[in-house]
Amino acid sequence: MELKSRLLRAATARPGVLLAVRPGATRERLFVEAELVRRGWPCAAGPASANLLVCVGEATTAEDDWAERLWLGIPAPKARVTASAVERAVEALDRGRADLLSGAHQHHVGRHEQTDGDLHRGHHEHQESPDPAPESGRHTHDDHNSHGSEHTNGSSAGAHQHGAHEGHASHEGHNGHAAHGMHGDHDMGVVAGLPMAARADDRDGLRLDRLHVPLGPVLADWPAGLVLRLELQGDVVQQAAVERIAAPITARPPFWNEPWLRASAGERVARGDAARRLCAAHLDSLGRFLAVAGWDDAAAEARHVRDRALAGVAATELTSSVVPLIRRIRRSRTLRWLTAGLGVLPSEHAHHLGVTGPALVADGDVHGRVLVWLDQIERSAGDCDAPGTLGAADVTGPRGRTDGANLPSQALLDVLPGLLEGAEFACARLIVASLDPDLDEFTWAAPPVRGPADD
Amino acid sequence: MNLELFLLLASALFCVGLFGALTQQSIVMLMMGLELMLGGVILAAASAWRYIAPAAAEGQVLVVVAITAMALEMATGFAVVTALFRSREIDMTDMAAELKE
Amino acid sequence: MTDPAPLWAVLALPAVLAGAAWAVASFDAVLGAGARAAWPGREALRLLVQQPRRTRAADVPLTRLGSTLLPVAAVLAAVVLPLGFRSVSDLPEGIVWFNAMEALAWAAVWLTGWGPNSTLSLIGGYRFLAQGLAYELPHMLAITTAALGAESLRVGDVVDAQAGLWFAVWMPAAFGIYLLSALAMSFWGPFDQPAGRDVAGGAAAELSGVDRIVFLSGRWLLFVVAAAFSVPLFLGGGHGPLLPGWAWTLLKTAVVLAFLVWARRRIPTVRMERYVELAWVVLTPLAVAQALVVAVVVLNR
Amino acid sequence: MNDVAFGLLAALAVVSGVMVFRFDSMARATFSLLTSLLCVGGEMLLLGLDYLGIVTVLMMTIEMAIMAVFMVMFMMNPAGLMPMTMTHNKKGAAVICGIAFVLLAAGVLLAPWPARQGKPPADPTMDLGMSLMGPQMLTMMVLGMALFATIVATVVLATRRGRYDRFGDDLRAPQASDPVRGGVGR
Repeated sequence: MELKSRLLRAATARPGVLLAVRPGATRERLFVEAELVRRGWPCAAGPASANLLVCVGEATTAEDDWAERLWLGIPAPKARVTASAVERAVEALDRGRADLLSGAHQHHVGRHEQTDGDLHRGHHEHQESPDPAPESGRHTHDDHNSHGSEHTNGSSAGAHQHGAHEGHASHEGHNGHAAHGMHGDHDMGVVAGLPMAARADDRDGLRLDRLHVPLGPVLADWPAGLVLRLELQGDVVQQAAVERIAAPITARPPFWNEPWLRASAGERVARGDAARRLCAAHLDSLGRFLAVAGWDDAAAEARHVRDRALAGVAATELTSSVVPLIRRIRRSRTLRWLTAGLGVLPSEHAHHLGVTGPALVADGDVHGRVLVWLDQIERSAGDCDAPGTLGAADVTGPRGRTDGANLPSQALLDVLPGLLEGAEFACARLIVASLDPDLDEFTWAAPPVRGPADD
Repeated sequence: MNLELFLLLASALFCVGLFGALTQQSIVMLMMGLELMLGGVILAAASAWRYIAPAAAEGQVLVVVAITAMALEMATGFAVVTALFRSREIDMTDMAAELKE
Repeated sequence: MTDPAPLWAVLALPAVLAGAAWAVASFDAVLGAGARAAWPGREALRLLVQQPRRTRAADVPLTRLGSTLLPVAAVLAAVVLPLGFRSVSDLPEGIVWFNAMEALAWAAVWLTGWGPNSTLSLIGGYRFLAQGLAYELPHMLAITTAALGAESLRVGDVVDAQAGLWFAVWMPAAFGIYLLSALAMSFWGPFDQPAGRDVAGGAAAELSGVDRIVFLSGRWLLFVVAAAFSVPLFLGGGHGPLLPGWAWTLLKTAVVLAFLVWARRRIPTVRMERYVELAWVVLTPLAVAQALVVAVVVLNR
Repeated sequence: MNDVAFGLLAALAVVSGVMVFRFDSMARATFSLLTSLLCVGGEMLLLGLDYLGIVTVLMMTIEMAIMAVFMVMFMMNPAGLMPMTMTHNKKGAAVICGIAFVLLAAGVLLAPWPARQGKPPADPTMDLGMSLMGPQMLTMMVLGMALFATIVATVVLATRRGRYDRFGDDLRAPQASDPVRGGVGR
């Protein structure tokens, strides 16, 4: 026993952390990310390799369905904590570690044979059978293939602000590839609890099986709260629809747009602070983009510089750490070779859809958008200590004009489906990362100006 | 180990493959039957080389030819399936036979 | 000529490879900002206590088969890898053997991706096949070029042929292509798309616990073996002044591995839809031209 | 030792060959076929054909991996989640195959096989190479031509787009218009 506990202690010294970030919790996410880097805890890419589920941000009233599934997908030993505020984050992580050691969450770990879905493949052993949340019954039960990416489906009514998707078969989310269907479009049989795929024309003129795969809301380096309902053929996206997960509406302005929103509400905001926030916002997007592009080193550096910018280092110091990073990315021929020609968004089209931020300025592909970020990072890093206050007319935040009829990220979300059609999966991830919509914007209800922007 | 054993194994593989090729409706499965048959042929040629005329390289050349035939059969098969599928959404032999009518 | 190795070498080989793979993984971890060398060990321990997990309608035997096949293929490929001038078995067709064993990784990764019945892991499997089709042609031509230069498929003969001049010197294109394909076949570094983070770990997305350790360590083993094989093929194997043969082999292998690990941090992940065109339109003709040059040199020797 | 290896490989080859047509799941069928063919490669190693045996292993692995993808693409129900038979004329085929096997076996056992002539060369691979590049040059060239013709024919069959689709009617477009951009810009 002694040996076993010691082994467990050593094994969980660096638990794999799966971050489930709710919209509106950017501040907390940044803090937790920095804390994880400080502790050297790895961020898991999916539930299979995680030990500790860290939900960042306030939970909605009913515990989210997707978080529940995520939790079920994590193999034991596991623990789950919520970091709802910056002040409580450190304590939450410590508690998570302690829970892992003590096995506080393991009491409902048992073995149990699943009855449905066993056609000939034998036993699906479920490790956590007695439902932690009995009311969500069916779901918690059969959701072992819970992948972070596959879990938001029509069953949680609150999760749909779009409403149009209520009609989806509730199990669509678990559509594994193996469930291929019959010929014909209408034939959506369900086998082993998995819906069968239907056939449809693809990009290359073949009629192949098409899978409905929801992507998000929890995926490494993914905009918090975004769900893309993809129709995949192989790894080619044939169609994409955008959804957002439910999030409580707060009076707290979205983190990245805060300075501009406060300025337009009449508060005095220093120009330097706004520049700093802009710089950090783009560095955050850049870090995410680089991570998706598979350039981990540069991504880690971008995030490090972002944290420094937010910590308030002097403009000269910030510039000296920003410049080498930017030069390195700008000069990377490989990055140019890999990202040029992807997700081309001409400025007329962007303008037509109401895009006002870097995506409009870039007037081009993924690489162009990254270059615009780099320019703005460089410029704003120099302005971090600029004197003066932000005028009420100065309304261009990191993702576009904050005073428009449309939220800046709404425009970006509107652009997405068109850009994703026909893209391969990896390209689709890059395109999403290069637009990097910020779903925090939707959680904000500014009393005097505008209501919650649901569509 | 002797020639007869190898040839028996080869004919067993050939017949299993033949059964598959005759019964399977799906073109891809049919090709798997053909592959198995060719596997038997390769084995027969190799054992003939070994036990009948090892000094002559012709036996080996025959194996090379059979292996090449396998690759060609595969490539052509997939191309044909793709072409059929593109034009008619067909991947079954019975359906392809109906095309004649 | 290569001496036959004693029988215990068969048992020692996996251990030595595992040690090397661990060393490389630790080195890779050290290069990361704020990381420590002990992390790969900790990571292995962490996964070791994890319980296995199943996905719905998963094909568990196939997944297991795939994830175990990967390290097995790596060790089998290493059978022809000489340390100094000795390898476990210096087969007369060692180079073809290496190629065939490395091709088993195709089946292994695809099976691991298919088995769990999850879209993301299958995408990882697809990606590896696309990658295989892209790297395999130039790769085969590159190793054929080395065999051509030595006029033998036996790895020992290839090493002997480099007693004077290393093949890397007069077959630079083949050497470069080989290094690229070594990365690609072990889907490591800039070619890690089949196990990329953007698909939540790709082929490994649904693996947990021991399965995951086996699969990921198989990947490291394959990486080490593929990189180490460049030493007998192009860098003169154990040949070198002063030091004994085994020391030279280790040194050269370490240099190659260090270079690859270092280079990985400077390049984003290469996507196959871009690389495949480069591989077929540029690298394959280049490899053919290199083979032609070598053939002419060999004929006039 | 060799006899045991032969027996094991032979049994595995036949069993996995049979299983190809018994599995529901396409992935299992494909890899069962791969097992069977790898055993054939192993038997060739036993016969002393090292090079050809290893090449068989290499080729079959790659071929089957690609075949698996085609399976998933074109087959209905590749995972076998919904068992269904896609066979026809099972009985007739079984009879035919049974008869064929009996005939073949009878032939194998009854035929007066000639005594072995000559000894295996020290290096069969060298022998094969010399033969292919010498007396069998014509065979080699025909194989090469056949492979080349197959490459061309399969591409023509499988693709829908030609150069006019990619570079415009006058073939002057600076960049090919492809659904996915390649890495060289051709």
